[in-house]
Amino acid sequence: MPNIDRRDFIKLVGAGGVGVGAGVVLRESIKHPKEHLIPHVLAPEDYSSGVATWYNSVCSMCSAGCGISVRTREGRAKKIEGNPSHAVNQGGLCAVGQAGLQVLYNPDRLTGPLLQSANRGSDGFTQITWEDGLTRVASRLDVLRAAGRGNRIALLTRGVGGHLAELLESFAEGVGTDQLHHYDYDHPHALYAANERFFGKQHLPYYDLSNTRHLLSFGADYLAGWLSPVHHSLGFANSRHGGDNRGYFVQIEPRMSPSGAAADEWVPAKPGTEGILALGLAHHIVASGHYEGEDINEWKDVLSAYTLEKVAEETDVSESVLRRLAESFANASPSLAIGGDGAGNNSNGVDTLVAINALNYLAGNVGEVGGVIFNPDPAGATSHSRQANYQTLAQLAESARAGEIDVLILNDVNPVFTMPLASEFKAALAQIPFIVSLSSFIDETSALADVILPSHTYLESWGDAFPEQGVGFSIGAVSQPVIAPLYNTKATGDIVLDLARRIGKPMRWDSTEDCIKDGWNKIYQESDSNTRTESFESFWTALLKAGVWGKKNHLKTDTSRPNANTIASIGVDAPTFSGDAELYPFVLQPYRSGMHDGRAANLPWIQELPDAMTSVVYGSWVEINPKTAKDLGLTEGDLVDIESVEGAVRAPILVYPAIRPDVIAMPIGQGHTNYGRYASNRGANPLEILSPLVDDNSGNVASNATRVKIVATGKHVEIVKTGGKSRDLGRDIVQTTGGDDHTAQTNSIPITVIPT
Amino acid sequence: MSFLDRITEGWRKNRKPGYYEDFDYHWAMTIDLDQCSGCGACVTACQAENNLPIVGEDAFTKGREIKWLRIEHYWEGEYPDVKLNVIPMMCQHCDSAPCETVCPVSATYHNQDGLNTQIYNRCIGTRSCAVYCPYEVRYFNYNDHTWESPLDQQLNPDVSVREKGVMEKCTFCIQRIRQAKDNAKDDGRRRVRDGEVQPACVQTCPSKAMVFGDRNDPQSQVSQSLNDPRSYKVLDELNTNSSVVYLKKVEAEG
Amino acid sequence: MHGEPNQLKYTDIHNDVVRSIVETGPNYYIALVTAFALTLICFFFPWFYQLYYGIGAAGMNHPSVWGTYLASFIFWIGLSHSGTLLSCVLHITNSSWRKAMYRSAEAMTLFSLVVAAIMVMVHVGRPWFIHWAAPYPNQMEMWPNFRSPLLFDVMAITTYLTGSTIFIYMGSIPDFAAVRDRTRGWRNTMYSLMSLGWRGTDTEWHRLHWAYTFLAVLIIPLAVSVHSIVSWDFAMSIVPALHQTIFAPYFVVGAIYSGTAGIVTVMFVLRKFMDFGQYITELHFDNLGKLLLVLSLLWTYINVVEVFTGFYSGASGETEALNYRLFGFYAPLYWEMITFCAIAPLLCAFKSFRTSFVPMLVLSIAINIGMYTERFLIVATSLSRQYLPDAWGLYVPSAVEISILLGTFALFTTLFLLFVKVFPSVSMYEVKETMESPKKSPPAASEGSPA
Amino acid sequence: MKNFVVGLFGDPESALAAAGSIQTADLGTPELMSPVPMEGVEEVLGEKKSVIKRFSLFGAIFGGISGFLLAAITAVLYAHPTGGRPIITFPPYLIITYELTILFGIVFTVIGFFVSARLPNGLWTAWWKQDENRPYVPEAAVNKFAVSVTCTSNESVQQAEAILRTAGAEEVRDVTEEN
Repeated sequence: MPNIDRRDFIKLVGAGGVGVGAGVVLRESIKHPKEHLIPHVLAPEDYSSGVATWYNSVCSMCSAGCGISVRTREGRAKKIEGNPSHAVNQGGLCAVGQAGLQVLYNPDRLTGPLLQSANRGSDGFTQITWEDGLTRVASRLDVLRAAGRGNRIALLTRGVGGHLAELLESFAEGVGTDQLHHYDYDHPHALYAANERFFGKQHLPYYDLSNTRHLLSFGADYLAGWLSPVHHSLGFANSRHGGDNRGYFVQIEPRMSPSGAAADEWVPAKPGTEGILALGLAHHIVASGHYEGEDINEWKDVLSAYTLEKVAEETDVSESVLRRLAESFANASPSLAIGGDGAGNNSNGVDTLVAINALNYLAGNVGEVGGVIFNPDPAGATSHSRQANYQTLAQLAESARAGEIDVLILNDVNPVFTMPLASEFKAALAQIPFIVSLSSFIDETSALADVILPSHTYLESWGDAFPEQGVGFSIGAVSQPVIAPLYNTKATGDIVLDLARRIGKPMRWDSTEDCIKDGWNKIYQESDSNTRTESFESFWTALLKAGVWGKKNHLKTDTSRPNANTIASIGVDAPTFSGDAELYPFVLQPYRSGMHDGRAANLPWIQELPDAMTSVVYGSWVEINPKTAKDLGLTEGDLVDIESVEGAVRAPILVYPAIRPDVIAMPIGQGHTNYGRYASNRGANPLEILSPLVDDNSGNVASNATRVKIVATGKHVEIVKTGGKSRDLGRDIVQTTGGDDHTAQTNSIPITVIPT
Repeated sequence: MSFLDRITEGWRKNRKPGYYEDFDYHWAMTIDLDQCSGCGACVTACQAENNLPIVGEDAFTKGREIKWLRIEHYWEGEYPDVKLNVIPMMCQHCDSAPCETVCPVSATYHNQDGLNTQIYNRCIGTRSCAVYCPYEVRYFNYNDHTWESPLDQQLNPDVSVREKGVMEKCTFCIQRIRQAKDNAKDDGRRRVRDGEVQPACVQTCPSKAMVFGDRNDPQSQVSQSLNDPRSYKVLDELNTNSSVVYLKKVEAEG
Repeated sequence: MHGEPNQLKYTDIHNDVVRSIVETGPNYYIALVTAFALTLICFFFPWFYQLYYGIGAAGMNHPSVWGTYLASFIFWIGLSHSGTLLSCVLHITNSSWRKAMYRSAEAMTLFSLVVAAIMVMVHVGRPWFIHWAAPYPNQMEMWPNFRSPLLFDVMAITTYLTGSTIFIYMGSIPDFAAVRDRTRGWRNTMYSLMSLGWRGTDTEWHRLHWAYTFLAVLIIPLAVSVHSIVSWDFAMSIVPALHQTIFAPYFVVGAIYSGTAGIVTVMFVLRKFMDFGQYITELHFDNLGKLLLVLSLLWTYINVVEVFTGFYSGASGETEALNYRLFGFYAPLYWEMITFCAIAPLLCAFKSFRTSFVPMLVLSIAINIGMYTERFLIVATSLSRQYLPDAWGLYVPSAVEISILLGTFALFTTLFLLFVKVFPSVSMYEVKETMESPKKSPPAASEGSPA
Repeated sequence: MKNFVVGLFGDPESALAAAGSIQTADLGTPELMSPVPMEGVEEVLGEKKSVIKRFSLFGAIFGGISGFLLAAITAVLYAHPTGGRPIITFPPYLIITYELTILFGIVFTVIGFFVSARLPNGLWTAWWKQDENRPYVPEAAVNKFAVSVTCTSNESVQQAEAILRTAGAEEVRDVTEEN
């Protein structure tokens, strides 16, 4: 009977549907058999939370060397916080520092030694034992060393400071090579060169933002990436509200950075003309009688060409602004001028930074509180003398191509990602017969390795750090393991020590810890015997507990003057750019956003952290001026090719209100091809298309000197960002008050630099 | 006391709106916008402390990120006279919170510390609190979130992980407040000292723009900061009576 | 097969109505199976998926945390309004033209409410705990928050559902009794149970009349309160363009408006497919058309007031929200709504339009599309443009949401199809009442003659 | 012995007239059964009063008071401060009061209807079956108007039958109770 069939059908379908629904509801309702209706938000009275153990250590996410306190529970690190007693960060910590935990717990971390059993660059890695891996590497090294061809071994490591640097030196010496290079993309080569030329010092001075009353920042994103951002943030805040009158901050850069946003004034000078602008200000200071030194005539001579009129024309900053800046800079005491990547990574980078030093000198800021203060020599080794600039790496690549390198040892360094494609660095690596990587992750460079001996993360291993940019006196801190190693990995130092033993050149330490302790023993011995603790052991314990060590050895005010030759050498040429201005109308500024140099791109918290200026997450973008966008008929999300002479990258347009119309900017950090699940195949890497235009004075690539053109692809993508409409439409959400009636500073919370 | 007296007394007491002054603590926060650089360290610190999920790119595309604390950006003017104002925005712990009244199941209410609490496992997910909140700081779990092993080992054991269908928001790191109270009790102190408890965002702020403390204590840093002439509340015209107070950004002339 | 209405006899009505219950053709089964299958496929399966995955299956986001589910909820609550409310008003005002259609109208109320209640379950994040919103003693130290507009809703809808159920049932008791005598088997048992032994005595009629009148008196303010309370879910918030004093009357008028249009649709369907052409006549469409015209003018008036006062205020939030509604992303929907709900119903000014069945059907459907759009716009445009511009968002419904929205219509149809086989879908005794009662006549023509 | 004499009429006027005659003839108040409410019954058989309105009023008052107390007392018992409002807040609780007023008003109206109309029929026995004490003619639900007279003797049966026939009954039925 057809009716029955229909009914049966209805019944069956109905029963099935109801059954599924009931099942889902049932599953959900019984999933938590104990639905305590008062959770931890209001914990029951008899509940007591577990007790955490805190370890003080050092952050290794960048080279600033902030002190950290790591909270651990049940043997697992749970949270990283700034160490309040560390003079560099005083309890503060940046987002990348917070995300250090995800280096430790990253799902893409290597869990044991790997051997490339297929073609290089493929996924053909197989698990091997440490014994196997170390033997393979040691045998290679041994052969070369024994044959006296140790120089065919190259070591390329990330910037390692402190006593680990000594350990690596010792290893290099043991195998008989001088090819030991530290490489950090963001190492300020130009700044070192400029300071050496002007001040005659190979170390970074301490820029005392904290006490300055007037800051001129030439392309230095001091709050977000330059040298020691957390310390600068403290200084920035303190200068604004810690003292009697509020510091005035001026940011001179073609694309507004977070520091530009925080500044009181943003001056979009033409890219590469920062030095000319500085000399213009210097000219005005000297010409208007603010400088009264004995060498005033020499200065007048050298600055005569930089009249405000000419400078205004060259920099695209009006004369009145220049005059005002010069006057307020000269009148404010103390004042400070700093020059960062935006100014230094140009074809005239070193000259520019020298000009900025000159400005500081003329305004009387050198050696003054609130100005440029020279650090005492660091207590431990620093890496600058070994830091590889672009030219060094290009040479290494050249040697590799020439077949002069047999073994390359990589330590947590990713030059394949940060070197421009034009350097053909990756292709050069292919010529090296044997590559070992000590990285914790497979990145673009490690992927080319034959053997990967994964090292501990910084939270599992020993180390120490003596912050290069300093705080005006000697400080250092020990990095200690806060949890037992998660995986079958070894500390970098231990791997090196082991290799040294295997090639018959054992070093004088048994372990990394031993090496660090040995180094600190020396510091202990050199310290004042009247004030120091009874024994090294008690000193060591106290050091680990505090996480930081410091010595109040402020240098006396430096009164030395630059000699006549130095003064005579001052002068900034107009910047040169690669690419024809007609064909390539825009200057590309790759800038460091939250991802550091790209090494933080595999941390999901960082990927999900909205960009400080644009609130974009998970991807790359091209910032262009609204007017430019209108002229080109581009809107947000239009996919474009950014083409330079060297190549092209593809990214969506983001209309950015605060960038010069002749400049486009792209963040560095995305565009990884092989860096784990969170970073791979996401966004674009603007470093790829940079021209290898080198500033000969620093030997580094002028990364802001590549001209590009924008080629619309006609495609459109949605830029993933968290913000809605970034205009407050008169709703007074962020309220401001005039400069005159800010009687507030007395009520603000004073920030003190804690001398330890 | 007669029965009638008891009723009248209870009536009077419960008809009184301003009972918040009686609270043991009255936690409050000030954020100095002149010191804030919008770096986002607080955002990540919050994510680390409070087990905020890693939602993935797709969720961001759909606008379903969960950030108890976010940085809002407001541009002002056009190039070249352009400015960016940033403001960290999190639950304002309003004393007259619109979100609290609307919850049909009392999953959000004011606790004895003057905090606006969200009780996750009482929440049935009507999302009306998020509609009623003018600050848009309530975040909804549109699906269950997972942590790829071993990222889950980082999870803070003092904070519960929220399931799908539940609203969540900033708690002023209530677990830290709890811990501080326990510590105070263990030390035989009656009250938590000023500065003894800091939410993760305040703790990590590189420019120390945030101050947290007890408003009931007139000596506390936060009380002094609240008296700052620059202090203002966002959307104060809505009478939410918020516990997060901002200090105006100073626009200085060069 | 039948003559003009005025030639109808009591027995004809009786036969027609009973026939509509007991005689079931294959078309009915096809319709029922289709409707039920669509309910399962479009409504229940997507919903089950959503239960499994989370509300993320829908398109909602931050800050647009409310979406089509809530719009559907308001829509169905609104649709419910004309049935019982209209029936009550017309009952009290003794409008006899109500009588042929009120039963179906009340059924519409009932099923719309049921669908609306289910939409609440679909809307919330954890429907398996929805009973926590009910005040029942428990050991979990839990009690609902009576200060919440949402709890007002719970109370109001519960009351309304109870009241409407009782109202439709009370009115049907005499008809159950009449059907009882004509059926056999399980139907007889069922109708015996439901008719409560009704005999149709003068006392029973008297009591029924009074009870029914009291119910009507109670339900009118209830119905008004229900939609006012629904509007307060929005108006009690401080969201720009939602925090409006006019919202309660706006919602009530909108509800009656959409409900009346819904009645027109249902009337048309009943007339067409249940052969009730003799009872549901041009008169009904004419009257409903007039009602629609009045309501559309009221509705338009309120809309104009809302826009006018909003723009006059000059407050950034208010103007921005209105601007967005009128000219923003959702603007096409807004103007579609204005066309369907404010302009098209003006056609009802013409009697020839009001008395044409198909155009009225088209209009009624257009009005309800417009009214759904209105509810959607209230949710979507306001929530995505709140106080903090940097938290603005955009909300587009997902496939699951659209499917569930369509599924609700299938669910409603299924319920209605079941209803017509259980309830006499035209009130027999009241239709009889509207007719000339049989006149005293010679025995040869004892069954009464036309007037 | 109890007999019910039921006369079936084709039109309401005849039935009403018959009912009036029955009452005049002192045969007790007859019961009318009809498919529609009949007009003019009260003029013929006397005014009817129902208690329903009292039920409604009581229900509404009871509902109102219990509504407010439900909200207020439980709020004091589970004191959850929300939104800076007092624990006992008038505006919201008035809405609860209002809704419960109507809810209980409705429920009590229904109860009042059942009580006063003596429904369900035969509440304490098998109430869905026809009560033998109450005569019923199915035609009265369709198109006939019935007048039912309760008779206690044979004379009254005959008298009633006569009156009904005179009044124009199409059919007169004698329904006799068993006991």
